[in-house]
Amino acid sequence: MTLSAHDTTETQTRNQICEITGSEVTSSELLAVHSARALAGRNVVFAGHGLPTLAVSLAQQTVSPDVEIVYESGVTGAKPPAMPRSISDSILVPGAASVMPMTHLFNYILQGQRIDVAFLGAAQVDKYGNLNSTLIGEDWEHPDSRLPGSGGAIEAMAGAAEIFLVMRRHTPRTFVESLDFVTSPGPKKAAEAETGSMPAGAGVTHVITDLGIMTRFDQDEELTLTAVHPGVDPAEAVRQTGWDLQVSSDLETTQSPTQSELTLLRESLDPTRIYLR
Amino acid sequence: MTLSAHDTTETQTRNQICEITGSEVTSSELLAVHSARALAGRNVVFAGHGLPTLAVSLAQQTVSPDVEIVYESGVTGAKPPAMPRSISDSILVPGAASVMPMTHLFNYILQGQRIDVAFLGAAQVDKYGNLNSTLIGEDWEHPDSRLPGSGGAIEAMAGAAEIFLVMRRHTPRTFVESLDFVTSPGPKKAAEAETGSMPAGAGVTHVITDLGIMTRFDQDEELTLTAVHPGVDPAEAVRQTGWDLQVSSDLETTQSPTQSELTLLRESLDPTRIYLR
Amino acid sequence: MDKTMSLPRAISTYLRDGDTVALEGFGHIVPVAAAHEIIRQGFTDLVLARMSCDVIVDQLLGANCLQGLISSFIANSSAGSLHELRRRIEKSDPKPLWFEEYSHGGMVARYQAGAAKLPFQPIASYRGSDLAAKNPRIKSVPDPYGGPGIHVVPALNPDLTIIHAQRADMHGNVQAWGMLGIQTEAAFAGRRLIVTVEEIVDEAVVRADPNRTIVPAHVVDAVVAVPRGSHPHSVQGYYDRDDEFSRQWSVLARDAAAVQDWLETNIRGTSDHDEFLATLGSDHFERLVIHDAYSTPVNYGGRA
Amino acid sequence: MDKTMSLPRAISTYLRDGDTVALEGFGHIVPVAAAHEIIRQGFTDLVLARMSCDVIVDQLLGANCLQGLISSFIANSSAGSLHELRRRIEKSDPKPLWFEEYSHGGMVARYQAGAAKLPFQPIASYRGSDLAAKNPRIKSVPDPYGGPGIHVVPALNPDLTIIHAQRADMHGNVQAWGMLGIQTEAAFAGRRLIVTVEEIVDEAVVRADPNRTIVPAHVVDAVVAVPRGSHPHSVQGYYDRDDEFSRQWSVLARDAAAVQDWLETNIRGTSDHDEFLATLGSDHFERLVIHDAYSTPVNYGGRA
Repeated sequence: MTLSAHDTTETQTRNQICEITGSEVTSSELLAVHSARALAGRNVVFAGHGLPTLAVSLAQQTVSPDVEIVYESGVTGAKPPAMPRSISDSILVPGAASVMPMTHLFNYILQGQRIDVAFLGAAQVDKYGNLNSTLIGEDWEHPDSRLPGSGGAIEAMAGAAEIFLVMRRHTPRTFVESLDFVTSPGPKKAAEAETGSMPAGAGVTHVITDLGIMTRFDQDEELTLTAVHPGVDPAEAVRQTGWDLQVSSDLETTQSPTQSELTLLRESLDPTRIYLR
Repeated sequence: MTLSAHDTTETQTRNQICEITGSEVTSSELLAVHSARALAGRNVVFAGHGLPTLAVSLAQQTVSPDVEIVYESGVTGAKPPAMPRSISDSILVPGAASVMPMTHLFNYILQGQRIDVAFLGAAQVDKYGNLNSTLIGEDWEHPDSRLPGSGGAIEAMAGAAEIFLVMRRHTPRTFVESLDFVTSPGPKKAAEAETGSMPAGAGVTHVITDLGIMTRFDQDEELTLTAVHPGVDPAEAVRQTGWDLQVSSDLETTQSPTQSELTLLRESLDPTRIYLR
Repeated sequence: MDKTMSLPRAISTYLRDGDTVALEGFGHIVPVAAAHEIIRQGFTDLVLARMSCDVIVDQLLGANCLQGLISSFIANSSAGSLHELRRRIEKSDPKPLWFEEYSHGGMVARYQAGAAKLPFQPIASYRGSDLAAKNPRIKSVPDPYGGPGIHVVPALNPDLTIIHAQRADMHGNVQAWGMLGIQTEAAFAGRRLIVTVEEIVDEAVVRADPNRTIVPAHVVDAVVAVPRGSHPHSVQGYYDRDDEFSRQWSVLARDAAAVQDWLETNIRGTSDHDEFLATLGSDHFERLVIHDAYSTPVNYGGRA
Repeated sequence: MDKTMSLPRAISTYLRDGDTVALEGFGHIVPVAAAHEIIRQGFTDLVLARMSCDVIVDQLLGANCLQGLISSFIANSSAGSLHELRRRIEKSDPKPLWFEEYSHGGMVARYQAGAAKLPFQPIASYRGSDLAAKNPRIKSVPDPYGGPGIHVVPALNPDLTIIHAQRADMHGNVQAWGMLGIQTEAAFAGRRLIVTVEEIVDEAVVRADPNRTIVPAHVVDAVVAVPRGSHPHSVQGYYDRDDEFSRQWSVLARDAAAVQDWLETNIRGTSDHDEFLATLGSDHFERLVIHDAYSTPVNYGGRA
């Protein structure tokens, strides 16, 4: 499951003006800007439509001009005239650099370890960055709520060098001590299993939420709160996290979106505000 | 190794007028005509350039109008304006029905069991239709004569429903009791091995030579001489075979190429006599 | 060989109750009209293989065509949930659904093994996933080259595969462009294969660009002309996707009775795809019109 | 990112003595000029991976560039034998050659596993073949779905892959048509990748037909314009194959000293590919001229 699918089906209710920044910046804009900044130095990005697409487009024009976007539908280097409505929107095709069959995308690009950063979303994440996008509930056969499932999320997690997780809504229901179902395991969880190939990358390294940013870098490291957005009390982030969230001793406050970033987003990248709700 | 490669590198010396038919029909024409006739009822044929291509083209215009030719280079349904000089001759491409990448050709067409008949050649064949196209000599590391090797012959043997073997020169050196190297094993030889997938098809069912035709149909059946060309003494075929060749009690004499077949070959299919030497 | 036939005849000839049927197409060139014809003909007990679900999965479920589903993504793309499907899984309402679940990578590998007639295909991504724990058909083999054991998924060989494409000739040489999904592998993996197309074209059109062929003729059993056969999904160069239709479905299907009404009126109440399209309104495709963007020709020239 | 560079610089930057280097192209779009540049720069102890051998294998052997060969067909296509290669294998003359042999299907499977970063790929065809007996790297795994064990071949991940194509943009989006061989898989399997092309084109040309791209930019390290870089092999739409050259090679290379003379004069004695082409004679390509046969455009149009 790419970010967008979960995003639009599960959490699209929280698209109000983001009050926590004390500005007119929306939550979507905030997440897009911080996702884009985190792409500095990364060149090949696997992304869903919506926020990740916006973030990559913004990065192209700011921190990472050579970044190449890859969609699950097999499209690389898309330059669509308007925002795509999904990863399989045929608007991605005209003017793209390549359209690969799905065998190439899954075998040679994802499993082939060609992705620097994959954006994912999830219904639940735990402290090691393991992700659940399959179901909510105790009974796997009859879950309380059946979610879309993996799509290519398992392959993105296993094959990409890093995963960026974008969560519109930082709550204890989504940041949980224990997942109801481990759809996409990070390397620590994978290492505990008895068989199978180890993931190629580091798993989730960045989580970008409406409250701040968490990071982790080593297999056994927990997600740590390393920054909060302006005006956010770190204690609020801790309270909204279902595990005992570690807070960095060097906790920073994120830099608000610059006027230049906002202008790019609003006037150039998503002028009809399809995603910048 | 497809027929043509072996054919042109090893046996091109015997292209004289074929005296055994007592006519002006060349050996190549004789082999092409009998190969074509054997294609009746077969629709998807894997062939090398040269004689197999001629045979398939002739079959299209006579016994098997819907036959589709598939080349190792990934080309299907080729309609070249002139005879191709090899299976990778780019003259095969303009006007072809499809050009597949090699993964599709080997995985989905050959291993995928989509071929009704594959034409092969070989330096040696034994009584069960096992083929050697790798080397002549006792010492695998330093053979007396190193041949081209498998190419796709192993996959054609394992995946096609039937193999037609075309041998320009029926001699005890090529029809041997024991192969120096089993490149492409038929199903009997494969069944004796301890591991691996069993071949999908029947192995060699027809051998078409300058003396006559051998056939076999069941896994444990030996190649049996079922027909000789007009004027050929069956004892000569037995003498030219390195094993104790079984002769069918219903031994037939092949019908000479008809004027209509010869006209098609000479005037329509290979007017410049590239292969009809 | 002329393999063209009508959609009703193709479906009745090549599908049987209880078959495993693959309908593939990843949000583009999807055999929607064929799914509707399956509903019209009242097939039952089918197992549907479909990587990325959409409205036709809800519709086939609502019409009681399916006993099982093999899939890796069961939402309605970005348009919301598939509520008929969720009712079946969450509440066994109106009855349980056999559901075999993979990731997209796992489905790709299954079709690939099926097309290649291999018993299984290795896959690197399942270590530590509950998906592997939940699905007993995901197994592992040792690595004889000294690495850790590796997961494998079994070949998927549908009894019938149906795909949709832009065009084919009457022999069954199929050409498609834009997003190609897993269609080539699903086609080769199928024991039987129906291809629906926007247009049947002269074979000279196909042969002018042979690299564009995604499935060669000998793999195809039936070729069916079904213009707009992918709606509400797009066909590159022909028409746009109909997101409003897909979104409305996710609203409508919250109500099981509404699904039955919709099927009765729009599918069972129509005799073919043209009548179905007429229910959308005569000007429906006007807002799905696309602009033209032709490829530049390449030179296939060789020795004359 | 501009990845264009000269052929000498690309080879010297991305190749090291002792590397395993894949040069792929199945009688069409073969990186011949790149092989010649490897000879000019005097690399040694390379292991060459090449499914279907041809004159460049004899030339690289004669120039003492190779310690080993991984291949599945070692004749000179339909033009005869490769005598330099046969001397090495049959008589260890002038010294032994390490030769790892597969079938074409096995090489395809090896590149596929390499591209997909799998440890191995199953293959159905080796049961009972002496090829499996001779090559200890062909192994088997059990079938956890109850069938017989199945052979596997190990991933092939060349240190450097070089392919040739009709065109690319400066970023490295590579487009090719006609016979495509195993180039895409060899490209993805390589740890480094050089692409030589007939033409470097504006990216708008590539983007007007994105399904034609066989390798996306991010996989490519260097893009090199080398017109006529595939001679004596053909390039669809550009020039025909030169069978006379290939046949003459099979005659010439019967004499080991003649091979040395040829290399000295035609490769080491020329500073680049243009000078090599000049040795063929100024009118050489006139008889390799092809006719034009342009594909008909397809419509990539979508929502504007």
